[in-house]
Amino acid sequence: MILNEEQQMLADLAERIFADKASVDTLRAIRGGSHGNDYDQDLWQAMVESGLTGILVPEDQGGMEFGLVSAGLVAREVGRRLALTPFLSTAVLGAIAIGRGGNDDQKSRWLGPIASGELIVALALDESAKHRPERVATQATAAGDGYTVTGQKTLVLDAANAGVFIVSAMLDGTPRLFAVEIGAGTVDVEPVVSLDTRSMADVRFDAAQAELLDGDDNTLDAVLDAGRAMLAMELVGLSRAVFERTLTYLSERKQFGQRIGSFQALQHRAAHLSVEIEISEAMAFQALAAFDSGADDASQQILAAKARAAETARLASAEGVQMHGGMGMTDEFDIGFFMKRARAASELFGDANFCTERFARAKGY
Amino acid sequence: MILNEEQQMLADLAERIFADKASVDTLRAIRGGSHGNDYDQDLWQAMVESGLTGILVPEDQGGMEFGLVSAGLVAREVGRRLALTPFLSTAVLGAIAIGRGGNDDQKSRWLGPIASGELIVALALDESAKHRPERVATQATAAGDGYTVTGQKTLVLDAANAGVFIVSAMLDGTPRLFAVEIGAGTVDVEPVVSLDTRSMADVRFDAAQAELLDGDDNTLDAVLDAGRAMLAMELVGLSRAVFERTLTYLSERKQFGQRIGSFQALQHRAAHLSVEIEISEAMAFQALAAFDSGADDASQQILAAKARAAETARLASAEGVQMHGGMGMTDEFDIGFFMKRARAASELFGDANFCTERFARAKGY
Amino acid sequence: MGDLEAFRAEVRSWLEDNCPEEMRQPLASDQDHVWGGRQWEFSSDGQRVWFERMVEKGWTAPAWPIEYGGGGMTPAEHDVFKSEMKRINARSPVSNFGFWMLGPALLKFGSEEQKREHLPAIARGEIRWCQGYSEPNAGSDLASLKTSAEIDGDYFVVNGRKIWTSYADRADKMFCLVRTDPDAKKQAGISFILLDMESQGVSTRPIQLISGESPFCETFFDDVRVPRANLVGELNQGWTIAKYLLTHERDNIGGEPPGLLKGRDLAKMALEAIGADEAGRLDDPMLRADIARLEIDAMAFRALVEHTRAKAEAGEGVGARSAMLKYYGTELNKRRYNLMMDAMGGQGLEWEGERTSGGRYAREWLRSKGNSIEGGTSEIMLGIISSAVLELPKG
Amino acid sequence: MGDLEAFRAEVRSWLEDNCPEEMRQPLASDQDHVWGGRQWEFSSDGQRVWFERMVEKGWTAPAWPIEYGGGGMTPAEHDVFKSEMKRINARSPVSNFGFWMLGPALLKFGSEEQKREHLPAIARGEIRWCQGYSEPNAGSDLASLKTSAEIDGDYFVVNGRKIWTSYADRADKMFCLVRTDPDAKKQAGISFILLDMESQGVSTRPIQLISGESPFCETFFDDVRVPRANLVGELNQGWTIAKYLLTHERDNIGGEPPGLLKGRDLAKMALEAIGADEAGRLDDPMLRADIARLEIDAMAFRALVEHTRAKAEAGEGVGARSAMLKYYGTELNKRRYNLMMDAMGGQGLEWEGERTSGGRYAREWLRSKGNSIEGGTSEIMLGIISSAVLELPKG
Repeated sequence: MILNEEQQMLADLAERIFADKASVDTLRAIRGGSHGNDYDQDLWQAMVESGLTGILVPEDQGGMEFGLVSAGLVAREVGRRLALTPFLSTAVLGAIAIGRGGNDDQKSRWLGPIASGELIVALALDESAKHRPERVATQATAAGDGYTVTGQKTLVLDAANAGVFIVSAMLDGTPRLFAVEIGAGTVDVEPVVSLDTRSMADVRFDAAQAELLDGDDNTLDAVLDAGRAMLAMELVGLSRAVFERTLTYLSERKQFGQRIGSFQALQHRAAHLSVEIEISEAMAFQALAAFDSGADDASQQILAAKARAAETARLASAEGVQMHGGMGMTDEFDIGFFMKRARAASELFGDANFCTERFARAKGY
Repeated sequence: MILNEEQQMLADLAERIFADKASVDTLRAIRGGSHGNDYDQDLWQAMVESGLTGILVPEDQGGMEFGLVSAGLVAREVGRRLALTPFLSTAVLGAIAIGRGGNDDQKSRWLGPIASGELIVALALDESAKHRPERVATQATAAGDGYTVTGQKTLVLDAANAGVFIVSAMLDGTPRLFAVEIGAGTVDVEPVVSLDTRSMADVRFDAAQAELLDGDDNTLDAVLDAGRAMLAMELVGLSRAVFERTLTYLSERKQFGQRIGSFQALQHRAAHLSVEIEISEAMAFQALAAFDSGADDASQQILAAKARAAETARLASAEGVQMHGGMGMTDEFDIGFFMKRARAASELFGDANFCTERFARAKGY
Repeated sequence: MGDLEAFRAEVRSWLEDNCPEEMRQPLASDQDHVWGGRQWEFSSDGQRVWFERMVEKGWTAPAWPIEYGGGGMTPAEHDVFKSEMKRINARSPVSNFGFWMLGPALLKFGSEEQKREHLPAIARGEIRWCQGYSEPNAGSDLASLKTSAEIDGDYFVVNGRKIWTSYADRADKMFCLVRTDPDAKKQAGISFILLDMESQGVSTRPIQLISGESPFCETFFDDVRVPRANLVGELNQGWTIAKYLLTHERDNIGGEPPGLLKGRDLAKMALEAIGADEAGRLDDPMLRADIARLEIDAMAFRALVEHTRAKAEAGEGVGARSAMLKYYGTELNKRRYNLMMDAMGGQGLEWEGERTSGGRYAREWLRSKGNSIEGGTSEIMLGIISSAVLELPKG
Repeated sequence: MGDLEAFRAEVRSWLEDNCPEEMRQPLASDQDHVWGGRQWEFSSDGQRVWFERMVEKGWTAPAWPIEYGGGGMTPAEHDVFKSEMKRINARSPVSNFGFWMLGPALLKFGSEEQKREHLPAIARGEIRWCQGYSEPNAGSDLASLKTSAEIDGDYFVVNGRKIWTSYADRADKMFCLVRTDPDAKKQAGISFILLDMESQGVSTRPIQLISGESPFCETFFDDVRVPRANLVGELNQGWTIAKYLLTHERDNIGGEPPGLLKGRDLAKMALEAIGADEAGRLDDPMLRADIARLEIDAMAFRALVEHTRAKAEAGEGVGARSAMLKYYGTELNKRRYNLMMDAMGGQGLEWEGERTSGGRYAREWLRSKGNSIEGGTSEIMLGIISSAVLELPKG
């Protein structure tokens, strides 16, 4: 697919903001003080000002009401700059969960604050170390007008700063999504210091007061699709960035009296990698467009995109470190940050194996 | 493992005989007239004269009574020279099936003729296009002193020249091995022209008179182990041979004013391949030695050896064709014969996927 | 816009009236292709009628100028024409290397006389052309070719050998790269000439591939005399034309596999051959994973092909990026045929016999191995990507 | 044979009497390793007792001549000694680069005076050595090193920078490659010298890795004066010694993974983390296949390691083939740690915290990435295999 004019403008905008605000230096600074709860507030502010936080929020709630392709253009920049930002948790997952699942009251309470950057939303799905969205032990119980939820969640992004949690819990034997407002009950957030400094936490809900998100049967599916799609774009962005740095290094570094980029074995590996990146990016864009157009096979395409992007990022970061040699192994060089980020982004919402397995199942074999 | 003196002598003997008798020219000649039933009779005669046909036959039946490591040294030459010979079917599988499963009468009737090269034995196990040795529809029925077997077998090596068939058939719900002498009932052999000119056939048994091979519960397992082990060695031998030819080509062929073996990208691929071959060979020898010493994990090791040897041969023949360029695609060059042989030897007795699957299962995961 | 729609209506109606029903079926085999040429014999009336009608319209070469026997269509009209042809699945009425290689080269580099002599003959399907590029000792390094053409009065005298000339044994003429200056360095001494395959001293020999018979031939030149008027472009400047055509050739890589697997579902073939487990999954978990990975990669590759096409249609040049498609597409196809063989098991070992239509699995699997060699090897493609796309330093 | 058995009995009985029980346990962490040296402090009485007893016997360096503080064992005796140490799982009493690198180099290339000065001090654990080889701009291309040593009277004056010096911040002395002839071509101008880390002008800085803290340091030389007597071998002939030690280093690759996965069963870890399906198979079919392939490759690799060892013991040189083991073993280990991360899922994302003992999965996974870089990169190994084993033509 080719970007339309609106998307191209958005791509340029996102690139400009991230080039200006997000850098590995910021990441290093946040890492220095990190306890699993920080993000880049300057960047977030800039995203608010340019409207990116409302990219998926309807216009009547103060948003841009764009599609997943547009959000993906931002996610690509997130990956490229290794940005620490609640964009995924809030502007994408929160906006979709509430936008598709919320009633008018919920939408009006939360979508505006998402667009204005005042509200951070955290999605609490997983309960074990591997992504298994249908294995939900967390229970929802009717209580008065609403519900309470009780259970233990893990890998919850941006939990430490969240005002609203979107929680999957079993109701009458079926997993459903609920919203829990902070302060509305017992929510215990235990931040985890993650290898890529992403804000992450274990979260325990103890009979926390919850509202059912009841709008659309497929809300959870849409959230999972969107999560995987955004991470695919993050992975594509970081693959491109680590590859660009590697190419630069290959063109500058000398060994045996030659620039190492002139060694044919490295050239062929770099060329192969460049093709993998092109293909993964094309797949990711196509999958996002399929989601936006409501294509039947959008979920399959997104699984394919995430699986491929994860493998590509693994290769790109591994080649990046290896081709940088000893320097690539030092914390002083930035290259290792891409490898860490690639690992985390690959794992979240299902790794390549998970996505490939589901893809095969969806295809009927 | 390191070869002992006896094994080293045997290795030298086998190399000499095969260098002298077996060549791709013979293969071409047989292919020219092939209808799925020919083998290299000169080579077979030389093997008889040097005792190789009796390599696994007990001394009191006129054999050498060596182990699988020794037989493997011959199998490696078979692969290396792309020899068309009933060595596997008769000298290995026949000798083991009868040696372990036969009673004294059966041994004395058949083992001597195997050693003397008079009898060719064909093993009829598979009934579908993929190797699934436990899926046996062929039925054995008690009849008088003995049995009759009825069923359809496929991928039967050397059937067209066989005097005795070893057949797996269900007896009281359990798969057992039976021996069927040619002329002892209705055996219909339909030769298949195979891609590597190996003698292969579909065989139909119609209430054919059969004798139970009743000696040892594990006879079928031993036969399967031996079959996989020998094919692993064949694959190692052919990998070495195709790699040697490729190295020679790399050292001679010029492009862009340089010998192509001086191109670093090809050097690294060749170096990687050489390591794969070394490792596959070491694994195969160790597995064969494990079988000979009766180690508990011999079957697992053999599965590992076959899986690896198949993958290595696939890589070696693919790199061989690719590095030979257009010439490698022509029937005039010998290189394609290795690819064909690699395919067949990988498929028989379970391909790499089959062996890896069984390996994982045996390891308990 | 109105004009174009009028044109579309005209084309549609003419095609409806003139394209025989049987010419609207997909080609069942290579035999259904109409190559044209002096010795051509039509295999059906429909084939002949369709050919004759299209020749008369000049629509065998729709975008060539009318004065050279073409249809004189503008690029926009040509797009309309192609879409209308596709709409009814119309077969190409005639095609050979003259249409897709020599024609474009002559239009760009030929003299007025050459255009008038050769283009109408191609368009009318009278002359079937073949391509004389590769030589036994100049594979990937095409520019090191040795076939010589010495000038003798008004003639070139050609000696040497070409390889991989598709259908050289059935073609009427060959466009050919020859060395006209043995002292110049490589590319500098090459010329592009046209020769008649019936000339004295030309002989051909078919090449048997590891997969069996093939359209490829070797072609031998023994003091073949070629008029100097048959030189295209300048003397010793043939490499420019060669490069133009090589890039042209590489652009034709799409997402669909050629051969047996075209339009066939690998997973379905595997399920039929191997069966499913109790959970409905292909009963070979490792092959299942390999097929899923392949399908994902194939879908992703098609996405890149589509993207590249869309960019090209939007006027952005594709350039060296076509090497990416050639590289990945052919490697993908080899993987695909490997997996087919894994799925087919013993049936893949058959070389003859009805059950496998003459060993089709094995033969097409072997044939696929050539994909990453012909039209520029994968190694050449990686080199092009490295230098022209990534701009890595030269070795 | 009788003598050797008597020797074995003597060693066994002495070890039984003298090796403290706690010194027969595997090292729990890098902290349990006794490095020796001026600043060394024992972490337990057992450690100290074991060290002192072994030093007294000269068995810290069993094969070195007695006159240089060693045990004076013949190769056969040394084998016996090693097997007896292994029998009771005795820890090494003390070890550092002095024992495994400098000692062998001095025995082969050192002057009599140098041997008498340095070897006993090493054997007695008094001096802890580190290795000054790599430089920031001379990674794989070690011979392009730039640290200079200019002659000034009886001294070398050393200026420059070394990198990847393990424990430079804790070592007493360094053996070091320096450029003594800036005009000679690469290898020809290099010398091998010994210097004291307490010399004026030496400073060190620890290197943080992507996995966190590390033993590696950078070492800076600012007009460091080193007595000319500290030159080992001839001036400008240091490359010979360097090469000798590099090969020596590469020989130490075995089949066991280092670190967290040592002795642990990956499949079992995965089963615990992910669970099994109804058929008892790991409930991630693709990870299961990857683990099975890894286990097969690891088993096969160990078979080659065993084979190589057996050949070496039979007196056949291993030579450049050690590059094969280095290459494959380290790539295998990287695969292994990747799969561990695939198995551990979210736990692998933790960087701190008790649950994962401080992010051990992530850190050791990242650390494993260095395996194919340190001690000669995989690319260098492939180059060695290509030229020295396969004898392919030079580029």
